[in-house]
Amino acid sequence: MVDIKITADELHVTECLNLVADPSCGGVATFIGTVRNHTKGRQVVRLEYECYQSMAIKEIQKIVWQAIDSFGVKNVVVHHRIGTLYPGDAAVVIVVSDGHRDAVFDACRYIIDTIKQTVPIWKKEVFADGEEWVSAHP
Amino acid sequence: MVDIKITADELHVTECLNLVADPSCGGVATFIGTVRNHTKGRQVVRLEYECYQSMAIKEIQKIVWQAIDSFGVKNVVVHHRIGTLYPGDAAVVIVVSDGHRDAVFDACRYIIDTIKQTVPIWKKEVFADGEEWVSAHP
Amino acid sequence: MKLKILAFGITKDILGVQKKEVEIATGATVAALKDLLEADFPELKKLRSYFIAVDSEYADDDLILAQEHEIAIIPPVSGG
Amino acid sequence: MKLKILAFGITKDILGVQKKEVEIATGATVAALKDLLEADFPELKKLRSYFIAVDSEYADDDLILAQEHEIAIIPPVSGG
Repeated sequence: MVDIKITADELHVTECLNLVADPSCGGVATFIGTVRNHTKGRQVVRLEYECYQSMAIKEIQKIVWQAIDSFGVKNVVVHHRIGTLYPGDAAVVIVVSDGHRDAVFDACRYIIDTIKQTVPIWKKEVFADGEEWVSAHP
Repeated sequence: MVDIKITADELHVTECLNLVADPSCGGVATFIGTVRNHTKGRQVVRLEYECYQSMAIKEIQKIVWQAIDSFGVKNVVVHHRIGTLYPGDAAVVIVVSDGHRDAVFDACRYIIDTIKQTVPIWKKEVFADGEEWVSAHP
Repeated sequence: MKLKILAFGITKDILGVQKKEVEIATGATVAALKDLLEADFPELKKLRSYFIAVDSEYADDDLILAQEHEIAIIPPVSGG
Repeated sequence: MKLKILAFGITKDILGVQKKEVEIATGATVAALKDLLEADFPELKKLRSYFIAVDSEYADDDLILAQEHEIAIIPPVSGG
């Protein structure tokens, strides 16, 4: 089972866990990326996430299928939020379930690491005294 | 923040996530071990978990502090269920949060791997036609 | 030919718009488009990197562009 | 001296009880206790392994036991 979603709505971890629930799978690994209240010592007021939707969905699909190919995992959910997020909000929820513990960890980690490298989603950090597109400049 | 619990009650992942919620931490890794409906081709009716409570709590504490020492993570929750569990039930929930993605994955994986090696908790698989203490014999 | 270009993230700020039409020689490659964009918007050269996507796929520099393509400028991503 | 022994998991089935009193020479080590238990319950030798815990800690074979210790037989664990 694969479920991929990019949404402006709040993410629900229990919804994601219910999607992968599978009594043939003994292990579930999850990664949740949340908005931090500071970055390099500066207070974060909010993040603005922007996305090239058609390409982002395609890229996430590629990553998920690579993870399934490489690690043989059975169920994968990737939900990514866009729009305005505040400290503590979940920006991404990844859930992988399978019978093999090592595989779910490896797949979950591969997916988040690769999402951060290739998926066309951008975040702008808004501080009390300015704003900055993350990673844009060297 | 460290929260360790061994309980006969149902485990709640959202409760565990709320415990580690920390706006200074951008990454949360979770492992949930659930009861499988089959093992080596045999249908599992239920599992009976037994525990040497005083020692199990001590051993989990050691593991969690080793993980915090080794990987520098900030918040860790380990909830383990005992008693009678049925396929699909969560037997263990581990949640680790920190600012560093690699660290939360490494710590979460270390904790579940080591729990399975050293913590005095035992499970008996009950099949339609018999029962067996897991890992007892070579 | 006229190419329709989408810009995201910081490149939307650099171009000043999210959609832009660019006039370029028929048969131009991705590399030629980048040269043209960098001439008009030198701020692009200050980025850590950027890519061109064609029809929602990362494109190599030697890909030949056509008017019907959906072309996008992809600055360094920062999802998750 | 008399030692109070707790048994868990499959060792509870092998001993037939969860708590057992064992009579052993004063100053006996963990190794001596294991020999005694294996003589009475040869099924212990068929296990993948087992350990003795003293006061809720894994104990080495040369630890000297005392009457006030809480002693437990720890068969292969299978938590998680």
